[in-house]
Amino acid sequence: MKFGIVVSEGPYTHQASDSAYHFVKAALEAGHKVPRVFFYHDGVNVATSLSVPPQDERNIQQQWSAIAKDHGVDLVVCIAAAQRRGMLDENEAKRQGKDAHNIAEGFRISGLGQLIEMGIETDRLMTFGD
Amino acid sequence: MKFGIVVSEGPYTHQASDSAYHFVKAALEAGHKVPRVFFYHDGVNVATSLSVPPQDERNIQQQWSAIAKDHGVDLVVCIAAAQRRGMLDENEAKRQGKDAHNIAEGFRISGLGQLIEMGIETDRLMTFGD
Amino acid sequence: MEDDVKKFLYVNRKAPYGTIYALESLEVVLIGAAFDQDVSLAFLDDGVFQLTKSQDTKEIGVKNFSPTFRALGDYEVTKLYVEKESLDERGLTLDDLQEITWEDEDDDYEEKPSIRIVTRAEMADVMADQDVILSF
Amino acid sequence: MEDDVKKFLYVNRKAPYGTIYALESLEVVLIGAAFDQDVSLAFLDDGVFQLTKSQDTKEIGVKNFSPTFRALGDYEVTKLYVEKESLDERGLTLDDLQEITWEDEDDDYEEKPSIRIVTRAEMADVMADQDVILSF
Amino acid sequence: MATLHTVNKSPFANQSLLSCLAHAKDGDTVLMIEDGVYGAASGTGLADAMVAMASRVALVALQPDLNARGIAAARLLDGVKTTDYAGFVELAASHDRTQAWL
Amino acid sequence: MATLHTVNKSPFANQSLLSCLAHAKDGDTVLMIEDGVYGAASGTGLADAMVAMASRVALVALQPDLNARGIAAARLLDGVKTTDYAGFVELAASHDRTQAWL
Repeated sequence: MKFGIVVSEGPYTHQASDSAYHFVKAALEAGHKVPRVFFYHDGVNVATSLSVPPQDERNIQQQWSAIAKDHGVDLVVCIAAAQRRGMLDENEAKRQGKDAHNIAEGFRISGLGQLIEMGIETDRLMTFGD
Repeated sequence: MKFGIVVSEGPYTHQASDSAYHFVKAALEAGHKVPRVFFYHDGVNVATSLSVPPQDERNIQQQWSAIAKDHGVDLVVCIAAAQRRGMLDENEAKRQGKDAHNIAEGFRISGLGQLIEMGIETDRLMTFGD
Repeated sequence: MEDDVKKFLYVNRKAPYGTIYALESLEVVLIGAAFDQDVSLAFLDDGVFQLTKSQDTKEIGVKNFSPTFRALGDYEVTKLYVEKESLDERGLTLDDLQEITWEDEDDDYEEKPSIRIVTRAEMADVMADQDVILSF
Repeated sequence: MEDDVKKFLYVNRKAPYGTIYALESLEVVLIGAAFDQDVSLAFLDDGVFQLTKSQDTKEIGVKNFSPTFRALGDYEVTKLYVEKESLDERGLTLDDLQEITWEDEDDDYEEKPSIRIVTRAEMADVMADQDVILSF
Repeated sequence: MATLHTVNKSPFANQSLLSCLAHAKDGDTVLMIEDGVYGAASGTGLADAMVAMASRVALVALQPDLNARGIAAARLLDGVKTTDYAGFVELAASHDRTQAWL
Repeated sequence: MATLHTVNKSPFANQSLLSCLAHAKDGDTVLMIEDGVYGAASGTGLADAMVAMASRVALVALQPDLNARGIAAARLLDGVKTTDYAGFVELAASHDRTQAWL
């Protein structure tokens, strides 16, 4: 079965991105497919390449990047939500005249259409938010 | 009278940083002093230099940077909360081996002691959060 | 499933302005309208506050997005289910909500109301009839 | 104000782990302890859940910070007010909470309990007796 | 020695306003801001409980937040006053402490 | 054609669990996760309302979240089942749709 996942809250502040991560891992382990995770609202902040959590805490961004690499999960960050909140990839940073970018490896920026497409093409949509 | 201000939520997602901004402006206009605003929890995200909100929306970071410049308000971003959430200034970025930094002009990163100090040295503490 | 058309429901349970969820929900609806799915919107609990008349955000400096609801008909989004019990608890009636209409091109472009007041039990039926539920 | 000592109250009204406020509140308390102010902590509403025994976060991958409450005595943070009505509504009693103590050096280092169960009216009195209230 | 309490959440979704009112002392002020202003409306399921409190504490709602949400003056509960940001600042200055019910 | 409802907020702070239960249809499953698991405890002010629902819908709580919050099996309401993340995935797969009550 194919699961589409929406993550609506940022890392550390809410448990949502952790719960989504554990759900995705369990789904993959059970042999299901998770073609895409869509990061919306403050969820876009999960993609930050600049997070430096304390040594004794999990690194939420790295957990997601690893799952993208190991299982080919498409991690999509909503561009409209990201722009408001200061999340830019290299192209966007150039286009906006910003001197830094902060989207971590394994994540890509794209539009809200990717969320709708995920809803159409998967069998179940799971939302983790607040 | 001296007001200390805590902002506990990020920009756009919650109204807290807007309410705090309007309160600070009104306090300054009434002749009060606002020596410091302390950004904690997701409030640290207000300091991002990479935000590109839609043209027809306010730019929350720029509003705060302007108030810092015009009225000498000390905008302090909690370092511990900022590190978790991917907010780094140039020094921190270097120290952590990160190739980008995203703290906007007018904001500075410092420790939680600055929050306690603000509580001691101001007459009233206002918290805007969720 | 007929012609790969899925039933999408956008569930709105939060008040506008205090948080951004209502605005960002509407942004999804506008984009989603291009995908030719069977779209409905549900407004219950504090979500009913999104549809009230006379919102004026000038003094809080936040964008007033309430007029956009009136444009939904142009996007062929014509089913806005609003829960009666949620209105009642908040002291609201249909008169407190914006008038939102759509033009029915199959019926001589007659203007028809998009808001459908439903009971809690009917709202539960609407929810149970969907393929995809997006929660805001 | 005696010797520039202010009364600081940290108000904890949220459950742990679902959101980070409880953990980041505790981080302020630990730093604040160095400032020689008169510090109290209030636990009411869902904040009382922060103090429960037997928290084990291994399977959710989030740091278990509940043992830190037992170290507060070493930081001379010795007044933890817990509201009885909040416990009652949640089916909890003092026995469900961790034992948190401090050593009274003025009383032959006797171990004394830090948790003080108070009624809602007493909690209101504690709140009204403060100079600075930090809300989490 | 009165306290200014601020509440910024809808009382229909969240318990903060009720908890605030249960802890406010006689003579305190409860200021509703942001989504908290929904608590200031009449004719709601919470109106009776709010009116019962209004004799003990001063209930105030922030006008800019009422306007944003389309809550007309005619819909306000009896006894609820309104203020703007300047008045909010004055309330904070004239009370001995402030407490945010987040 | 049943729905898996997820609730992640404490019912003592927020109305989401009650609204979810009021909309769930007979035969649906309500899964409590994150702070939502506080709704699964017995002896609380909400326990009676929860037990009354348990005959209509299946009430399930996520064990890892119960563990994190120190809610022992002995404290769970009669009729509440528990599951782990693998079971959560199975529930999502075996129901026809999922609805998150945020």
